[in-house]
Amino acid sequence: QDITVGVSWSNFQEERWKTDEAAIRAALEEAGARYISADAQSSSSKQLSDIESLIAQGVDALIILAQDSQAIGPAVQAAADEGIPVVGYDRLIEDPRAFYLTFDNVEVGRMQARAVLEQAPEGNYVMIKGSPTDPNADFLRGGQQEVLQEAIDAGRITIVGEAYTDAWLPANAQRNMEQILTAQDNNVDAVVASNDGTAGGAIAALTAQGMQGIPVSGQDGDHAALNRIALGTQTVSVWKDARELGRNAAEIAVAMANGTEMADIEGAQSWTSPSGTELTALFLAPIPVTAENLDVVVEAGWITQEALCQGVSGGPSPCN
Amino acid sequence: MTDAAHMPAQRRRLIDTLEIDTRLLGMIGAFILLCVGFHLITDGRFLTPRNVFNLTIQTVSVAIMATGMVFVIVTRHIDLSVGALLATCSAIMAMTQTVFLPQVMGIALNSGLNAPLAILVGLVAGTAIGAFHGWLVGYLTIPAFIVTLGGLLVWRNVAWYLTSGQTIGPLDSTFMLFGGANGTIGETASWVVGILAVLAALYAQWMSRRGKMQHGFTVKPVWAEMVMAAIIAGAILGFVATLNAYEVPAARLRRVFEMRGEIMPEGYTEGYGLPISVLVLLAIAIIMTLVARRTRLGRYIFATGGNPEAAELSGINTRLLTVKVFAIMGALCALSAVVASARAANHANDIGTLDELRVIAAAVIGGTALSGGIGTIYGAILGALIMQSLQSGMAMVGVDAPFQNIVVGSVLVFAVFVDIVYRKRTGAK
Amino acid sequence: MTDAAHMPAQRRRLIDTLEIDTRLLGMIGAFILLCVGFHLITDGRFLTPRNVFNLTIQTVSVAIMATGMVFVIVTRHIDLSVGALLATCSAIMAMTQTVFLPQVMGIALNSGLNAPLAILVGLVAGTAIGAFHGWLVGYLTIPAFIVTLGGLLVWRNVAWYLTSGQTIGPLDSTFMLFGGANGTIGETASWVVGILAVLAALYAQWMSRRGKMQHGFTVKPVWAEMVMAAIIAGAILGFVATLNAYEVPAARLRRVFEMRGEIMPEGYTEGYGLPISVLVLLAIAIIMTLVARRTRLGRYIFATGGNPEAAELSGINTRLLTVKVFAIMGALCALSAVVASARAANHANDIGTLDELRVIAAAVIGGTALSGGIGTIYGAILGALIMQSLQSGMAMVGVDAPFQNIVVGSVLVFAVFVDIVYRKRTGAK
Amino acid sequence: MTPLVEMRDISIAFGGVKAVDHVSVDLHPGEVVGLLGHNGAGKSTLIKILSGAYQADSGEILINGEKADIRNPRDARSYNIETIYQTLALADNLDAASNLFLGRELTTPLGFVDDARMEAETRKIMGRLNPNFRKFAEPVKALSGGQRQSVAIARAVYFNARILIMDEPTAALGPQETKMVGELIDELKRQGLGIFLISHDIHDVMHLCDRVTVMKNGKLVGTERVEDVTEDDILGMIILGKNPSKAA
Amino acid sequence: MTPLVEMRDISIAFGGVKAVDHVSVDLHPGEVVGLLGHNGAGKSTLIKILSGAYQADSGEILINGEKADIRNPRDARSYNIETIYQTLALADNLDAASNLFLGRELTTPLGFVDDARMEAETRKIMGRLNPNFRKFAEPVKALSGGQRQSVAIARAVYFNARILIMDEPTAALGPQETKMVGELIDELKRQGLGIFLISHDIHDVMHLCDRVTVMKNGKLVGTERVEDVTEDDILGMIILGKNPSKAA
Ligand SMILES: Nc1ncnc2c1ncn2[C@@H]1O[C@H](COP(=O)(O)OP(=O)(O)OP(=O)(O)O)[C@@H](O)[C@H]1O
Ligand SMILES: Nc1ncnc2c1ncn2[C@@H]1O[C@H](COP(=O)(O)OP(=O)(O)OP(=O)(O)O)[C@@H](O)[C@H]1O
Ligand SMILES: O[C@@H]1[C@@H](O)[C@H](O)OC[C@H]1O
Ligand SMILES: [Mg+2]
Ligand SMILES: [Mg+2]
Repeated sequence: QDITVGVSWSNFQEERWKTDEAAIRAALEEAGARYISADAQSSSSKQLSDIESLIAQGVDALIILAQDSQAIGPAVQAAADEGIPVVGYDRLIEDPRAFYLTFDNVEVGRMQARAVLEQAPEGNYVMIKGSPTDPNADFLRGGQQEVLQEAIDAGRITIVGEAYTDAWLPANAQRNMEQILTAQDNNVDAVVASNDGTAGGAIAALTAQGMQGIPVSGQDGDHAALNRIALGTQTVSVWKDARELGRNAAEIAVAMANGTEMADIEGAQSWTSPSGTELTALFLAPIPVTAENLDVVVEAGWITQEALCQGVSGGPSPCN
Repeated sequence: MTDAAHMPAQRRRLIDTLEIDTRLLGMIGAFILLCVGFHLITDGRFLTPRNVFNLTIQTVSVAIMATGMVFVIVTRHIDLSVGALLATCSAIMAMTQTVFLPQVMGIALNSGLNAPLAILVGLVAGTAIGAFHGWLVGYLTIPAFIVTLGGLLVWRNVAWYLTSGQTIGPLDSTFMLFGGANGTIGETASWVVGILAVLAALYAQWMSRRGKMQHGFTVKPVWAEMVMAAIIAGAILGFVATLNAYEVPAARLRRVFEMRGEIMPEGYTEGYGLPISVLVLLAIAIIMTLVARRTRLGRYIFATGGNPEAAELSGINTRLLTVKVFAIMGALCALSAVVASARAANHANDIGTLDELRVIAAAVIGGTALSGGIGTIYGAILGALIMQSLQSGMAMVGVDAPFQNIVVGSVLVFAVFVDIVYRKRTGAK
Repeated sequence: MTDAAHMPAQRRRLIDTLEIDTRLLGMIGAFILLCVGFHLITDGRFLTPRNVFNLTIQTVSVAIMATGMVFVIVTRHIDLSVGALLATCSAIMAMTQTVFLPQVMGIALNSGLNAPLAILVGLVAGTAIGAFHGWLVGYLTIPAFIVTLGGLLVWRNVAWYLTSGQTIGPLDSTFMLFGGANGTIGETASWVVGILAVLAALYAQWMSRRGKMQHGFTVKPVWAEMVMAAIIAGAILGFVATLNAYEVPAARLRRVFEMRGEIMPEGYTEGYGLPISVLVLLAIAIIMTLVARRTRLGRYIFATGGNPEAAELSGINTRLLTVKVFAIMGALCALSAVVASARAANHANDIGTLDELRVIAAAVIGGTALSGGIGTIYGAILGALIMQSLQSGMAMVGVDAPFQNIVVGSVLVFAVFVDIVYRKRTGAK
Repeated sequence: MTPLVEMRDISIAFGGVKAVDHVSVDLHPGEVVGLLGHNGAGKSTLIKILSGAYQADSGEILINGEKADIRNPRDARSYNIETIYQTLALADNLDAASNLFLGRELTTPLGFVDDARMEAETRKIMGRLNPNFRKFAEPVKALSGGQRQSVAIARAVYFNARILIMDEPTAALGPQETKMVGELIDELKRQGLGIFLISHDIHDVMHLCDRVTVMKNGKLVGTERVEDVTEDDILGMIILGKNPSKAA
Repeated sequence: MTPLVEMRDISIAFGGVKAVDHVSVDLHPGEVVGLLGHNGAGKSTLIKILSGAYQADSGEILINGEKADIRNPRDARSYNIETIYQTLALADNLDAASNLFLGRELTTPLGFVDDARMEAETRKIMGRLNPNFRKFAEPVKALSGGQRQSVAIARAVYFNARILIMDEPTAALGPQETKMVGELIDELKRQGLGIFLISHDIHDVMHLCDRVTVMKNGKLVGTERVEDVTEDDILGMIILGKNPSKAA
């Protein structure tokens, strides 16, 4: 029969979501299902309206990239009332009726810190956090802290500057970085930035001081960031292969629409959220992309070698 | 003077006799066109009871604030802070019900007094902040654009501090009744409300006619009054019928029965009826319209918009008036915060983001002139409804979000353009 | 008439003789106070050559647009779309240099014609879009608030479409010279520019004095002219000296030498000097000030702001004037886009977000009256500098972003309040 | 007899310019006092202090011999001072009735404004003042200069003022309307009102006023009973700033 | 002789109200034509059509016998038509000199505006028109009603107009200033200008004008040579709308 899957996106501001969308679309097409979607444009209340509208259009399953893990509750409730299965996409939805499919954000934070710590086992650290209004920012920061804690306690590293980045804007990250560098007289040895956009801002500030090359983290595998890794100005971009995530989401949604129970989804496990909700979840492994494993992204077709290696000579594989 | 007064053209005559506001007619026409258009494109999915219900509750929060924005703009001001103020009020109410009342006052979540007290606190805060804005504008004569631009920066971040950036919820269950689908009054009560509304409308119409006749002014012919009455009654009852026709999903009914410890009878169905949030909006629409047209406050608001200096010289305390206008706006933001956070069942950090643009756009599409002195409450509500329909409709058709914004932006400009052309045609050169 | 003219109080006399704008003096005073405050809190890190350099380049993008916003606001309009327009121009230029020129025209990235052509395309696009806004406002008489609110929605999303939401970069290396630290003219050239600027200022001062004397008006005493000249020269050369004192970090120098295949001599140092972006800003400041004060266009802009109807009746083509004002704004947005994207070394999707608020705030803090007819270019630039110092200073002190916003919002309101009090004191009741 | 109004030693300056400079005038019930002077002499400014639009920098105002504290137009109204401003001060977007009753709307027992009654009253008043007037339902911005002035006059005289200030009330009026305003002034005077009349028409002033006060460059030149002076005397006061009675 | 201006069969309506209804007037060089009528008769509207502020719904304008296409104030200026508007039309935030030269600034050889020269010129002109005038450096909003009117008059007469429209130019002026405007009109007339003068002061009109045109309710009542009629005839035309010459 004809299955329609509705996808509610929280926004398309960050570069990655268009890739996620393409993956979901492709997988649904393959399964012979119809794709419809709505974009909440970073508004949790618009997302509620979007989902109501998707339900009104008669979807058989929902995939939700939640703007807000809690405020999405009424939407999940409405779906449940109509007997529509829900896949919580990438971000947590605190509701046992939603299947949780994600890369763990706290883990992303850990990976960022780990990669940076490996390069700079001691010294002065700067933490460029995400938007103060995005809960993910604090999850990431939490994961980062876990990894760094020991080195901090041992006095090997010191956090000399820390700033939220209003609205995740690279320009704000750049200004904050400049001010921290000035305040510290450039005595900075590593930057833990929470995503690739803010990393770009921080690196622009470092470049102005001729300091590019010190460890800087990011996430999302933005093309510009991967290029920076090839150039050696960024250390790591934690890559949450959006296409994997998208494909899985589509398959799970179709399966559930066909009546498959959550627990019967391949690889599904039971998982308890930090606030104690018992969920059925499937975790995909994020991949920290560094100069050592840059080939991964090209092989996966995520980025062309040409784009990855633009302006790079004698860099790491595959740019050598 | 003989030929100075033209004979009106034939097709204008009916409208003239009915004394219908042609601008309103135009807006309603555009709205209907829009809805029918979407209905056709979506293969009949747009004008279903269910989607009408959705549209109505989605519109409420912005529409409530838009009525207040009419007063603000009519007095030649602007309020860019409404979204941020909504967030602060929402944060205050969320913290009151989940932290302050249970922990300090011993009034637990979901206990009787929790919601009323929280709403009261929110209303007081919203009114106070609004009044403070009004004081800065009226007494310190700082332009409203600046005061509320500052307010936008301040209040959004105050809200963040109040909750430490956390989403707060779930909220009190009584509180959540204001959220839309969670709080409807059911079929029977809806009919009762509908019929009462029709009676009230007819009474008002009759009183107005009597008043005119008493002073010997000309009145519409009786048949014209009857036609108008029929249209009004039809619209009200049709709306109620539509909302009643949207049935509560079986799963949800089952849950309700279960909670009551009963078992749902086979084949049982129930319509949603009027949502409480919509009733709140209607009540506000009526009150604000009365204020605008029938009270001194309203008269002074329009006079001040027309010529602030003249109003002042006429003995109107325009400074205090400004405080009142912004206080009303603040109170409405708080009410809107109740509806919006109840709908989300949580206070989320980003609540109300960009609402200032939506609210201003609704008022302006509804015919409120930014140069002051002109505007109607029903126009603003209709404006909010048109914007919401446009967005929902496009989302339903599957238009890309960036493209949706492009359309909304263009429609905003176009709507105002049409309004300007209309005013030029009928009014001054 | 004898005692109608008061003797000015003693302390006012010096200022009167020097004919210094006391408002400017006040703003500079506030700015200095702010800087000294931060300097003390940050243990002497704020007023270092390095931070002055930072502040200057951080300010450029907003300041460029703020000069255009002065004209827009003076003519009683507003432009809410500048941030979005900046994004569209930036997207166009980024796509032109990385895709269109290399792939269609065969002009590779980092080759000679790439940057100039890309900038040209951006400027044309910005001017055209601005002119279109102006046409909607001037000829179709749609309020600017609406046109540019619509523009805000439209252009941000057009930018998104142009790049499919991707971050585009790295950009052309010549293009990136406009970004600030990546493009400075070095110590010697900076001194040359500084001295030329001083000479030009002195010449202008002398010409103005001569003009007045020719028509027999009273002029300042010679000593007063000398004092003014000394202050101006001191300010210009002091600024150059400061930027020259900021030395290029050794790591960066070493890299530059390496790229040239040389080895850096031991103990070699070099000062940054004037950034190209700052030169661009200064050029714009001078041109815009000349336009405002010394051209018909400028005169008409202020006349229209003072009384649009009177301007029209005086034979000024106020519609075309509106088009010009918005076209200038558009061109400046494009220039700003060059600076902003060159600074970030990339075009990112969200470039320019909320810049409209910063730009308007800068103009208004700088004394531009939202009611029209009043405003200065230097005020707007100083306004941008004050806002930026406030934000950078707080970032340096380590104030949280939400709290920074609260402070900025409050300062905005307070600054305008002080301005209003000042105007009341000196001007009409 | 204590005068109805006494303005004593009033001064006000705008950013250094003394628009009114130690001026004293008074007004008795049933009296019309003309205020004359060249353009910019300070006439409008002086009476705006009485009507509460400006606050004097120094000096005092006595009403019925008692010190009055007039800080804004509302205070002035509470002393039954009504003003016809040179700029008319109408809300352009409202109709004649709303303007006429602005700030003092008639209300129904429930407290709502009673538009029907206000329009009916307005028709009555305007019928007496300007029988040609027809445009009751339109916003006053659609009226001609003179029509607007009629509305402003009607507003000031309707509410049982005791003190009436008229700042060039007939400047924009046609000859017929001007004549009617003259008759109105005579009528109000008989009813015991005190009236300050600012006008440039010396002929009118001599005809309507009991006394004239002349100002020049913000200062008082002098006050004379019209019986005691000729038109030329007054002209001399205005132009030369000299008081003929003292010269004589 | 072809007239300087002929307005033929002009009509204009504002949202249904015919403000000017098939009116024809003409004007010869060196002639002053008075426009009279009650408030709201349509005088200002009629001349605003000539000055380009409004566009007529029907009718045509001939200048020197040739059809003129006047769509906006710029077009009017190109025909050397200058207007003193009833509302003065000054930019309140600019000083007298900037207002006087607005739209026709004097410039330096480099194309920059030459403020010093404009101020010097302004001092000369205002010295002739209103010797009391001192406020050259202030924005005109700080001027009194009459001072503002002086500036508006100065602006219209400075630029070698051939056709001058004066809409109640002396309404706010003092007697001395009014007299000077009268002299100015005589002077300009001698120079061969054609002048339309709107005024409510019949006395003035009889004194200054060669012919008078009377309007009532938007319609033309008639045009008469002042030698042929008395003040009372004119009053009759204004009030009753009847043409005495025809009645006679
Ligand atoms: N709001 C104001 N700001 C600054 N100066 C003002 C203001 N109002 C009036 N003035 C100045 O005060 C003086 C007196 O003005 P006022 O309007 O009282 O004159 P007036 O006697 O009424 O003149 P007119 O006969 O022209 O109406 C003038 O020099 C004028 O420039
Ligand atoms: N912009 C406008 N919109 C609507 N109606 C107008 C407009 N301007 C003038 N009118 C109407 O046109 C008619 C003529 O007005 P106009 O100003 O020409 O009269 P006038 O003869 O100049 O009167 P006054 O002597 O009072 O200045 C009036 O009835 C007026 O209400
Ligand atoms: O991937 C990131 C996402 O997790 C966060 O919520 O928003 C910013 C993105 O970069
Ligand atoms: Mg006056
Ligand atoms: Mg007129």
